[in-house]
Amino acid sequence: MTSKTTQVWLGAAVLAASLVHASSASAQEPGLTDKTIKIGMFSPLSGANMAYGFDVVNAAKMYYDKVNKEGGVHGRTIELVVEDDRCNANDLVSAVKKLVEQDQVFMLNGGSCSAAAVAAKDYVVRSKIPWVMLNASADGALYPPTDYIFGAYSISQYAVGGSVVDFGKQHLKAKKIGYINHDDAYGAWNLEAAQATAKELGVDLAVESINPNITDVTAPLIKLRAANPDMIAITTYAKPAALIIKKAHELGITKPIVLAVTGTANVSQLVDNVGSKDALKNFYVQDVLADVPGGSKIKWVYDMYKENYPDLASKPDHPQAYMPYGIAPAMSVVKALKDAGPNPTREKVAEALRTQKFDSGVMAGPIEFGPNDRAAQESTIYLKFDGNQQTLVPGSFQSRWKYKG
Amino acid sequence: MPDLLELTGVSASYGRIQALSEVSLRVPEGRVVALLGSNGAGKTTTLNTISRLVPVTSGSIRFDGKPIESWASHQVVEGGVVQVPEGREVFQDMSVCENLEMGAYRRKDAAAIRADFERVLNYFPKLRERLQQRAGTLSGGEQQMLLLGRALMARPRLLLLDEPSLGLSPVLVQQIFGIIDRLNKDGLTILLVEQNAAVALTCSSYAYILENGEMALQGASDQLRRDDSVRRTYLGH
Amino acid sequence: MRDKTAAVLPRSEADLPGLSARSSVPLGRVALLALAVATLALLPFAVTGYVLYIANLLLVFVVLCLGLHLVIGESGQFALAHAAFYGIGIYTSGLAGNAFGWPFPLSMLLAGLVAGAVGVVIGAVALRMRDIYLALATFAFGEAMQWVFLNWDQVTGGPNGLRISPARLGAFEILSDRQAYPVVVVMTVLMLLLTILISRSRLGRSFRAVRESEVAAMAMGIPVRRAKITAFGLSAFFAGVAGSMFATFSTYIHPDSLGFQTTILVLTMIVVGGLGSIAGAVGGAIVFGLISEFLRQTPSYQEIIYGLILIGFMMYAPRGLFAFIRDKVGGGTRG
Amino acid sequence: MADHLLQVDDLTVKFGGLTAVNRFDISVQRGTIHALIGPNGAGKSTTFNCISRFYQPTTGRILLDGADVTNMPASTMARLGVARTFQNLELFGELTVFENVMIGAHVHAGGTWRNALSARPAGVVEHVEHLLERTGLTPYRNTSARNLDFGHQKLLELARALAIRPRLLLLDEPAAGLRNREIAALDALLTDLCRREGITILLVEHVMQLVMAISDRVTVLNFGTKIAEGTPEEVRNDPSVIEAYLGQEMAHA
Amino acid sequence: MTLDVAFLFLQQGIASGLIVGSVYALLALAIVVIFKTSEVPNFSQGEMVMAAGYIALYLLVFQSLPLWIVMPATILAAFAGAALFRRLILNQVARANGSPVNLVIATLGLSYVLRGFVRQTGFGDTPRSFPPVVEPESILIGQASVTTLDLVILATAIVVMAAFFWMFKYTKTGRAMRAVGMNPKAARLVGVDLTRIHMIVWGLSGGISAVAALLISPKVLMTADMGSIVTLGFAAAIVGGFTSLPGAVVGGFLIGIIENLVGLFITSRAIVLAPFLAIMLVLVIRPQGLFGGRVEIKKV
Repeated sequence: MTSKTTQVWLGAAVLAASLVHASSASAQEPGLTDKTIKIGMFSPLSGANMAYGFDVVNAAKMYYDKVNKEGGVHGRTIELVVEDDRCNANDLVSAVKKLVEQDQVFMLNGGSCSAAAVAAKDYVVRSKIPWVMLNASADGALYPPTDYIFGAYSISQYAVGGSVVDFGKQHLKAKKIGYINHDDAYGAWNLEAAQATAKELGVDLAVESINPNITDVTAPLIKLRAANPDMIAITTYAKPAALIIKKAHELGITKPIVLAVTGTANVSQLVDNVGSKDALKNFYVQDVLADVPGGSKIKWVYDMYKENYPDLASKPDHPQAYMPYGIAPAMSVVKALKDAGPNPTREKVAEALRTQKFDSGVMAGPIEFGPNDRAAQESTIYLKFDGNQQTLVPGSFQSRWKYKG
Repeated sequence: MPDLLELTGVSASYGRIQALSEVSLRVPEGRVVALLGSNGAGKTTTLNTISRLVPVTSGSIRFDGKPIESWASHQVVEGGVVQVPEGREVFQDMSVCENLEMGAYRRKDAAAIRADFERVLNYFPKLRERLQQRAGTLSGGEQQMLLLGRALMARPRLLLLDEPSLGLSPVLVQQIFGIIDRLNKDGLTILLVEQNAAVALTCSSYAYILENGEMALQGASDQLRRDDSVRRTYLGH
Repeated sequence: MRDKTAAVLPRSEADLPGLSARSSVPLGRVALLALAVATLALLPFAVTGYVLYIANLLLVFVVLCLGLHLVIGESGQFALAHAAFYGIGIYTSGLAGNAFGWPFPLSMLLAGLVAGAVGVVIGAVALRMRDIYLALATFAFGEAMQWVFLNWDQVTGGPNGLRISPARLGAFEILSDRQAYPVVVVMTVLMLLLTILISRSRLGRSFRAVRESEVAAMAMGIPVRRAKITAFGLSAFFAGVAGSMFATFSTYIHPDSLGFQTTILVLTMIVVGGLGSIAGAVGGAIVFGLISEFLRQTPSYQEIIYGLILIGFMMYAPRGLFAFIRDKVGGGTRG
Repeated sequence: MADHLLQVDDLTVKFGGLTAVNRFDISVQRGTIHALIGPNGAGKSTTFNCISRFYQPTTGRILLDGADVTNMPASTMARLGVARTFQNLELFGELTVFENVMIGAHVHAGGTWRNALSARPAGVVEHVEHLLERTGLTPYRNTSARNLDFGHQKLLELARALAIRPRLLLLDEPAAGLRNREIAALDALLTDLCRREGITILLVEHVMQLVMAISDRVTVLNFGTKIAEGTPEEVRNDPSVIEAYLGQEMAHA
Repeated sequence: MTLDVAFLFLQQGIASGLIVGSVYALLALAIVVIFKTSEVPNFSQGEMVMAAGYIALYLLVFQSLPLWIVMPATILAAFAGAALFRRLILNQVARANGSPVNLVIATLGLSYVLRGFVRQTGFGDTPRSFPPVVEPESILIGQASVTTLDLVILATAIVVMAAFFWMFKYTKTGRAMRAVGMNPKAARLVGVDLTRIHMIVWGLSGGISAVAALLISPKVLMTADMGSIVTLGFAAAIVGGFTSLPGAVVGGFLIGIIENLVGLFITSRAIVLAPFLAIMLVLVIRPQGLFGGRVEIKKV
């Protein structure tokens, strides 16, 4: 019967292949040649959450392109392998494993979904591969700090929640804050910091946690109104945020509303969705970019996008709101590769990252890591927004939450 | 007299089970023809192939000279062949009135429908008393009358009657067959499926007996009534 | 539902590879089995850890499919809470390892038993209903369980997810997919054998009897309700074990992956493979799992392609992949 | 008393307002074939379903070998040695002929886990093969039940019921839809089961040829009430029976 | 919680519950009408709502057509799309193997296709809404705060439901639908064309979905995933009995109110859980739902 010979043949081929494989792997640092350096990217490129990652990847890609055009890093061009992680833990892990083991990338630059990204934590640490996240906050993977994982380039969720409370206390003189967050990982992290900050500043928090898919926000708002807070802080995604602001207006709540960066994706659409500028009479948004979207400081990013992706740019909703967040992580990767010298190893790059500090010009604050800190960006600014104009509130506001390891 | 309905060599099957093999029968216009046989002999299947609920594997069905074996069920009804199914196949949660109106589903002649509605209620005065009652709450005999009435509302040329006496008391059976007789006298052609051989043979002019999906016996009804083999089929003599 | 599911099920015993009651087992089937064994055995020597991760995941789905096969395929009960039992399995074995440092074979057993016990309790309530109502009740239970996973912070880590410490046996720790692979394979084979055993046994026959005709089953002395609950419990047990298998190579679990989507994925797998046959359950899991992984490479159109595949299957291969291949290749050799 | 394997006292069944069976009694003597006949809709099947415990009677008592089984669940009846067939065939359609009969043999495989998980419990398979042989189904052993022709399906139901090794066999229209040749074979088989193996049989039947040939005793129901009982000969000549069946006119023909 | 507050919560919970509940009721109606006539729980119902919403959005915002054209056009498009899906796809699935699970999976397939398609257009990312029919002004009813838009939504939903019930009860086609649901065989015997009725039923379900989409998108905002709102329609349908149209409506209002009361009196976190608990409770206590039909004894 032929199947037997086929098996033997198959077995031999398989064995040979695995040997070849093993020898090539041990030669030098994976993903590295004299001319190229291979970087693995992953992010949701499809499905429900593609808005969190698709254009963020595109932004990073165009930045790498620019670096390559300018001669690369120490003479090496950056090669990218991009995988779809579907914003889901199992798929993200399989993307990461494919990049590391199959594509043999030198390092990782990916992740836009926090809960999913945490799933790869142990694997990355065990494999000792430097991993620079994209716009995932993934505080679950950043705390406790590890030697290889770097993230929160847009902002740490802890910073988000804490700073909103700080802003409320310092700028709006609030003694009691109505706080609406999600019942997911994002929500849990920012609430933890908000509570820590509130405790330190002597502020009362009335918390309503809601599901991100909520369709009727009447109940939580009525309860908050009954608690009679001095301001309302919203740390939800854009959709619930719009619903809440609108409903708050309908319910006659006139207290200041502060919307965290998680919900500010598209402020002009927010105005449309809220439906009435009256609802925004006493309204502040938190921001983590160096300027308002499309503002002069970061205009170059949008121009670059139009130049690189003319087809996409002509589609509605593109570039997606989080697009500029892809720049800072790419800068961080390039800088770490530069700092690691002409003969980089994964260890050297991770080393460089651990003490990295630079100003991206895109994000509100500097990108900065420290001995006990793997969250890159913790600064926020606040803008008063009346539906047309955004006016910067002077000063910066900080979370009081500190990792206690 | 021309045949209104003619089945020639009709076979049908459920899955791989042959339900009918090579069944042929003729129903002349204006007559009552009975189709007899014991449980499971294929009587209902025969009606269902005519009503196009069961596909025909071979053979032809002609109605008024036209082949109808490839028609859809609603076309057959529109053509004038209407079945009164066995059992309690009324629209349970509709009123009696609605059930009757459903009978005229394929008709558009509003005035004639109204006239037929009256005609049906004259045939079945019981139904007039219960026009707004839910059909599911009617007694067995009333449901049977409703079924007949519903079929009449379609203005059939050929009525396929499936076991109208099933589960009815003798008085009711007599009533139903009285109505069948009247309908026939009024010019309606009827193919009658029955287990109750006596009544069926009384009110029909010609009869077929099915056994195991095959035509076993046929003949004029009054002849069959005297035939010993019929007696044997029903009493085991 | 007026059309009984039973009507779509292919002949069961003759469909099991190597289990045909006929004495002459077709050569092609032996070859296929040999190829499967060889592939499983040689895989770790041939491929990267990534492929092994995919293999591990697929095998977990194979066991999930076997479990759903027992309740839907064998006993004809439309239960839609599989992801919940899977989740119970993951959390149970994860916690047994994390908190008590149990050796993994023990936590696997525990995971199966806990899930199975919950299954029996839920089954006892839900199986008072049939068809669509059973499906909807179990669906609601599944959603409620996902909420529990998300909100019972002290136990499940809630929205932060749960880090699962490496599975251990004495001093040996499973730290990679390569190390986990043999365990996963052995468990899959064990569960497959258990399924075959159940299916061929009196128990399996009573499940199928209930599926085909409850009244006849009753007349044959089969306590129908108990049979249904047993099938439900076994199915949950399988899902629990699948969860514990997942916990051997995965380091993290988040409630997001334990929703209705996962149940539907498993259901789709067994329907696409061919409802009612073990081969269909196994094949459906592998084929559909691979399709899903390959689709990851074509991000922008994958939802559309995925949807079209489902519709296409239902239009042109309604009895599943294997029946389709058999019809096309075998040219109707079966009588 | 003791020679009555089955005794039904004062059985009444009401569905909603309809009285399907009214104060019905029947006693089936051990080792006999007893037929229950009557025109369509007479209440035979309802009575039958009460005895096999699929319907709950409104009032009345059912005794099996002297023991009250009026409130037994249907699935327990098999264990008590009562097997039944169905009027409209309730086979396990997708399962093979062999499996169908194996399921009938379930009650004899014992309750242990080992037996539950064993594919071929000792002794049972032989018995099943024997039954297949006896009903002439051996050639179709691995065919799905739904792919059999009607006659074989009927036989399969019978074989499946016999696998229970019943004391009392309840047959709901076993001859319906059978060809003459098949009815003759059934006749022989049932007679053999009763005379040689001592299985008591209660059958509901329309095919009089069979009823008259094999029954020891016949009970006639019409409109839910017993109208006659006796030997086949007595019943056949009972005017009320003839009227019920053939109608008034033909009764006098 | 003081008694005053509790009373306020109660009023607001019922008012808001009735308003969202009216939309859930519409969705439940769309689900039940299909289930009643073909015994298929339509898993693509949510995506039908979503797709209709995006058609309206496209016409209104991107083609700048006036509302009085957009509304009928959207409803018509949804009607046609759903009817065609039934005719071209499901008919073939039913012919190939009429098992309900196959039909269900085919509808699941449609849901993926529709979602993928909307994302492909680029509209699916940012939550959007189109201008509401009326400017929402706040009104107090008792102590409960609602808006003019809310009242318009409630009124429209009630009018649509009434029209639907009228059609179901008094028109020939409506009667045929009921007939098919009660007894498909008898329906065929009086000459009902099943294929046509199924198409119309799906079309109607699509049309109702479109109305629901037009009503709710100003309230819940549109994303490619907004179809998940139909889960609440399913919950409403189940609570009502799944085969009962009045049940669907009552179920819708109940779910809306329960959701709000749970949110107000227990915790906002449990809002999403409330419908499922309601389902389980109803099914355990009264398996056929509040308005479900009798459970028939199988004849042997």
